[in-house]
Amino acid sequence: MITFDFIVNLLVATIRLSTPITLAAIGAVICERSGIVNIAMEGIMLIGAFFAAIVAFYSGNPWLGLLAGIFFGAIFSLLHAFATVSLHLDHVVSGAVLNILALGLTRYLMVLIVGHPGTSDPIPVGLSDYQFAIPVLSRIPVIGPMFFNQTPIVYMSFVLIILFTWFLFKTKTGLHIRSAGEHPLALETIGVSVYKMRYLGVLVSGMVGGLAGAYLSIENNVSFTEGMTNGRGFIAMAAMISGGWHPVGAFLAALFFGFADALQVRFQVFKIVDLPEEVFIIFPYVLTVIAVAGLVRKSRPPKAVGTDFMIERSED
Amino acid sequence: MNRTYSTALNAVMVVLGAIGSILWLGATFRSGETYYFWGIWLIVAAAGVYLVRYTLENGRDELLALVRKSLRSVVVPVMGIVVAILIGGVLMAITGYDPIAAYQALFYGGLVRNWHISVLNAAPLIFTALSVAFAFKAGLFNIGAEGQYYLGAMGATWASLYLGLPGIISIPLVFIFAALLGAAWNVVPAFLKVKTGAHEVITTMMLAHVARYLSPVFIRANGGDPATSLHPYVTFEILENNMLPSFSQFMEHANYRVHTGILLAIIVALVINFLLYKTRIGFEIRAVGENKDAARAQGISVGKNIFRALLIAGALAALAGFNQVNGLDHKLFENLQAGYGWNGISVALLAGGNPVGVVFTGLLWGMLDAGGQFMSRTTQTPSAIVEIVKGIILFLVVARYIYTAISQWWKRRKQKQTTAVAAGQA
Amino acid sequence: MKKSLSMLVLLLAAFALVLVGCQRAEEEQAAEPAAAEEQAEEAFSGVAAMATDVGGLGDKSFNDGAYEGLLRGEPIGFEARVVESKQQTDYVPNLSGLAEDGADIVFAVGFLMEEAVKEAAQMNPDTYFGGIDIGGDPEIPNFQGILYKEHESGFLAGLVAGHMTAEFSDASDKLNSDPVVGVVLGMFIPPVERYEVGFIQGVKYANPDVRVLSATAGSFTDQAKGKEASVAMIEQGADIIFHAAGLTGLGAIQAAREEGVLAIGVDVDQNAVAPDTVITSAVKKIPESIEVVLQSVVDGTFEGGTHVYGLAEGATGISEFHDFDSVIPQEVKDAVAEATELILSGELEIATTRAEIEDLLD
Amino acid sequence: MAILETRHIVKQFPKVLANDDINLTLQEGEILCLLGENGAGKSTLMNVLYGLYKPTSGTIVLDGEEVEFSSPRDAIDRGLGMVHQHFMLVDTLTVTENIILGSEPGSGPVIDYKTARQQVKELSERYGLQVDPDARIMNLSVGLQQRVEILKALYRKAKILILDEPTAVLTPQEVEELFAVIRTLRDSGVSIIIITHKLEEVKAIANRVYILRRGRIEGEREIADVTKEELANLMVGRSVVLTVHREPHEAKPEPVFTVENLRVLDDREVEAVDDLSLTVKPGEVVGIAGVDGNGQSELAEAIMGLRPATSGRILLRGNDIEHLTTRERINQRISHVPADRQRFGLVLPFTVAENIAIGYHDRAPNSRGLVLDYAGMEKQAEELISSYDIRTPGPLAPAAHLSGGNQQKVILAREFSRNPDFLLVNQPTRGLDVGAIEYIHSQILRMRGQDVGVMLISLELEEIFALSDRILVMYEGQIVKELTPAETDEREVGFYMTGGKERSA
Repeated sequence: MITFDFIVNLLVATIRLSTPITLAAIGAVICERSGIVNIAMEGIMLIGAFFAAIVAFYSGNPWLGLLAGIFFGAIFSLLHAFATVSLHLDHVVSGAVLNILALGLTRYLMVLIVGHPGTSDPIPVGLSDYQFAIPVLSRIPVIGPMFFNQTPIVYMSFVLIILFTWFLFKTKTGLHIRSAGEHPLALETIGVSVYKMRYLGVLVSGMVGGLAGAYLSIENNVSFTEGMTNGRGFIAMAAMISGGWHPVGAFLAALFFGFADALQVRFQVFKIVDLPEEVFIIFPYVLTVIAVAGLVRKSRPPKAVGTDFMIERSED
Repeated sequence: MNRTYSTALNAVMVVLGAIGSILWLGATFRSGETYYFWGIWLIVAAAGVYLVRYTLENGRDELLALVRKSLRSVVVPVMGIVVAILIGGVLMAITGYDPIAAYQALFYGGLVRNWHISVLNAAPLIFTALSVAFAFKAGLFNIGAEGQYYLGAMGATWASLYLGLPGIISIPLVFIFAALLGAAWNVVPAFLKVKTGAHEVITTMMLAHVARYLSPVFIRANGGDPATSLHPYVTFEILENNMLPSFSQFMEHANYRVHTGILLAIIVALVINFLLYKTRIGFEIRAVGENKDAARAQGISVGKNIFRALLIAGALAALAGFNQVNGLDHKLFENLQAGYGWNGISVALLAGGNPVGVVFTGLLWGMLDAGGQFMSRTTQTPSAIVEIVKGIILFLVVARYIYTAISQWWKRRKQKQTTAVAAGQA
Repeated sequence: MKKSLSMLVLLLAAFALVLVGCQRAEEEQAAEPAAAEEQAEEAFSGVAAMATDVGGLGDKSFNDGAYEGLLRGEPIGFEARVVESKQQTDYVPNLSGLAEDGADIVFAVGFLMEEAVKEAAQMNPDTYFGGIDIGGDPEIPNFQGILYKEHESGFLAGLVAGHMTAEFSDASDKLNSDPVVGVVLGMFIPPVERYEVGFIQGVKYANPDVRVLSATAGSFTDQAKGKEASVAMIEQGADIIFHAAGLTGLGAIQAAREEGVLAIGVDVDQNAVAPDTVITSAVKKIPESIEVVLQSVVDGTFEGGTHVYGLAEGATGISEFHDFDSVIPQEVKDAVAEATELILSGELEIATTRAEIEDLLD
Repeated sequence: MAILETRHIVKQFPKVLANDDINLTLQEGEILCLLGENGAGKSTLMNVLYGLYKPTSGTIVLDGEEVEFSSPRDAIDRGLGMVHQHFMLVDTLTVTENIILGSEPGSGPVIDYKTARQQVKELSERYGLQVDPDARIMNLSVGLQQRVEILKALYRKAKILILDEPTAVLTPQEVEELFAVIRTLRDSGVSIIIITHKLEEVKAIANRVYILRRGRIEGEREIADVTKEELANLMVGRSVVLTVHREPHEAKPEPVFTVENLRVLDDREVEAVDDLSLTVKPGEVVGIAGVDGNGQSELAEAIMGLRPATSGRILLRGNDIEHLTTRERINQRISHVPADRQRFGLVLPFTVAENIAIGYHDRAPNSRGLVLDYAGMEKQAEELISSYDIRTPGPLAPAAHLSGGNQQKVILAREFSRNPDFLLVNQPTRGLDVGAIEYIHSQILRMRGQDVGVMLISLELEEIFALSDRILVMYEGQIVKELTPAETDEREVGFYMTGGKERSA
């Protein structure tokens, strides 16, 4: 039963399932590197997924949908930035609130815009219709179908991983963002605004989170469904931590979770062992816990992550 | 003044308050009859007695100070609620619904017509919120209360199916068993937190998913009455003796569904409040929550208290499950979306982590839910609006920093002016 | 403690205030039902209401179906009202509330509401109640339980699938040579089980050698998971994917569309979702059955007990083939017709639970 | 001519008036000292100059023209550089990255690390400030970290260099090196402002000095014609005893506390305490002198059971306590005044009463059985508040609302009132003003007088000499030398602190 094709299919499925997690995770990496905890990822993804589907449906153009997803993801994340950076609200609290808000908002807007709750009408053209194989490379055995015969957002995710790594560790702004997360005052004292950097970090995570949502609603599928993110935002947090706050690490962790999920579905299909479905379904979640437990010790969070930063303060 | 007085007044207050809240919470408008206002007036009376006693003991100025203090403590929440309701109204207006009618229905439904539903909704929320709030005090975020809720529900069901002792013994045993299971469910996160530093937000969240998918398995294992079309998606009904008494058993006309779980919730809230602020354990937990380095330097074991906090939190969330099974459903459904765990987070945040505050925010949330249902039923307004209003309330209340920020900014402006003047003269 | 106690005083004050405001509302509300009653007499006009289960509207399944049924009542003088339940505690108040607010008939939708609707019916003896996917009770004359033989629909769908994947795999270029089909489930609940079991039996009835793959997504709203399940089956050579997974199933159909295989919809005719992929749908005509009930209310012929809607009542079965009408060979259509006969005549027993199907198969 | 001048600078914080009508001038190429106690408003003033705070009113004049700094950026661009008391360095980054942070070379968004490294090398050579450009800050000694800070300023072409308490964490040798550097900088045309509360340094390095008190300028003096005593009086506003008077006290012969061959690892799993042994007798103060980061904190943590020892024994009254938990050790009557009072000493949101109770919160008068006894707690707190004269609104005020000195007094009250046999005091006066220092020193000596064995860890040699009966010099996790204050001086101690070997050897 474990044929070569099976392996390849499994790996392709891994990519398919991990892409939204990867995107959300690398977004979270940038955000936390700047010092802001972002557990609002779940909500941001939901918002992104919603607007991507809506715009794609009414414009008939999935690319516009894609932009909408990114745009509204960013807008929503600005709420988080405003609450945490400007209002000095506890990061976790703000994130939790935004997740709740996103659920209510999408449901209400469904009723208003689509006319009924539940799921939006299928979009005419989905991004999956733009799948394309990169000539030569896609012929490479296993690697080819995994990385070089994919759909747009998947390709984007690959590019973004590299881009973000380069951005964080090779550019000036990247250096500033990292400093904002490690020792904000040091950054402020050489004349770079910590507020700006943190807003930037949250904003980036919002855009990528929106993209992750868009992937769910207009690339992997063709319509928005309430609560379709289904906890992926939180798995992304786990991926970020297990990945040691590094884009590449986060990507690998996300791959791992995607792999676990792909595997459990196939176990079900094969009925390899006769267990209740639920046992298979929980498999990835259990693995997540194990992974976090195993890897977290090696990974060190940015020193100042989750801490508030205020300039005007009197001594003592 | 002399102690006998004060204790006597205390007794009066407690009695009035107890009777009052029983009447109030058990009240129903379905059968026309009402204990509701009686309950409220009794509680108000109790509060009055309290204030009298307080004045006799500490004098008038102290009383005024107290009133001022408590006013300050409620002004932010109340402001937040009012503003949120206004925003929600505007939203409804611009999206073509009648806010006045909607809100009238909301409050009428939540506070009068379906008050008993508000109470039913509140009970489990209070338990899960207590769980989250308690963990907060130790600096932990028990985001996975939902999972512990499922564990508690399963444990309560299992025990209640087979434990045939007289209720007075049996119910407490079930109560404890459920609590223990919930606590056990948090052993892993606690252990990982202490040993590897794995963040509880992730571990408890993941385990919540696990628990949710375990419940159907459990239900099928204890699968119920083939006569119903539900079979086997609900367990057998639990034994009579394990059901929490409902108010109707000692109050005629009380709604037969309103059970004493809410009183249990309030008692537990008071116990938790006592535990946190009046006992050594609470002291250590709060110390760890506020500054674990200092706590450690004074010989308070951080790991031990993380365990305590997470396990107690797990037990509290599990009690919500106990409350639903033994109080309301008397069996465990394959519940597609209980959500008490998630909503408990909002309730806890809204109460600022104060166990007693949780009782009120829990009732508020339950009221909004029940009222929201009534609203959408009678005015055909989508109940999602209630979710949004809730979200805004939460944001405005937890972001009380908004108000402090504003006031600080205001002060600074004033000071600038004054000092500028001063400098000008100099 | 002090703080919170005085907080209590203030909160109560607030409550009390609101109440005063509500008293007036109370009377208004009270007046309403009476009015409705009177109107109920002459040239029929009444209120038909429903309460969804926690799934809520937009499930593209029984909740939506029931609502459509209510709307069909408008021509015969019914005003449709709907309330979406948020949690189990809402069921009873919503149902009896709708009754008290003057509904002539109230539908409870979804098996989770069984107990609630029976309670509500007993509390409001002069209002009619209907329960979708809920068994009736002879004790309660004003309550009609409405069950569907989803397994029949599933069976016929399975029959088509079984034949197509095996004998007629060359009828469409979207079919492959290996005799494998798949079924994606949302969560494992009663109607879903009946669909699955019926489908499996249908497939085996058509051709015992066909393998039926099955997987559960664990959610009715996670399209990505539905898609993945269906892809995994397609990888195993499945060329027809049936789903009983509500919104999750949309993902399954999407997967079939992308991978160039065929799919079978559920509950309602889902051909519109992907006309080039959905050959037919195992339907459950909730709207029609609700229409029947509403009519009986108008005629005053409403009766309690359990009403099981199946092929005989034209409430179950498979939808038309749309563009695939030409693709599906006559033999298959005949087989369907024949099986239908056998089912109607009772000669063909269809399993309703996994336990039964296992016995049946070996 | 005056390169920098402030006119009527006023800085008002929500709570305090930190600067009140400050007028000062800085001449080109001079070394100016700003002398004042902690909280006198020195740092605030400098942060105003540096554009970190906006002045409530008043103006800054640079090269004869009025300037307004909206952010440090402007200040930097106008040639101001600042070395903060708490270094503004990102530990996880390299020296190079820290130096170029905010003014990175390279066109476009990308950093040109090659050039950066080159520039850093040149710079450090030009000013004789040797430091490895690729080292990570977390692996550098404090002295080197300070060099990086200075290089940071020079890299930005600072014409005016502000140093905030630059010597606080340095050994005498390092101080002299620093002064040498400062002089060379001055000679190369940089004007320098040094903020300090140490009179010797003012005498040693400054050309001119301003004295600040309670946010106002108390006076300006040419170094040539001012005495230490005068400066002290100006600074504190009253005449001060510069060294606490310490009457001789005979220590008991039998040691109360002993450490034998102790080995402890630090967070990086490196051996921080290396086969260390020492004894403390009842009624003596043993001073542990050493440069920060030579294992003092690890030693302290090991003694308190906050960090496991890999080997060795810790004896209290002759019996081994190494295996005991922190709580058990506290119950054995060890008291500990931690170095970082806000992080390890207090739970800031807790009330003074609670902070005094913590640690002994499990016994009378703080609790009865499992239940806390707030009445008892407050009663005890009130007594200690008066006997240690802690300035607080009352026992129920949050510790966070107290000044640094009073916070430290709360800790002393807590630890000293538990009449310990052994007392571990770690940098008890860090960042406190003269008044508080005097008081705390006298309290420590009072404990000594009560035959308590006191172990004093301090980075301030003044303090070591003021209090110790014996001085143990700690270097790289070992006691490299034992000295008696009477027979040695700061120079010798400093020599061993920096790894110097016995001349005879």
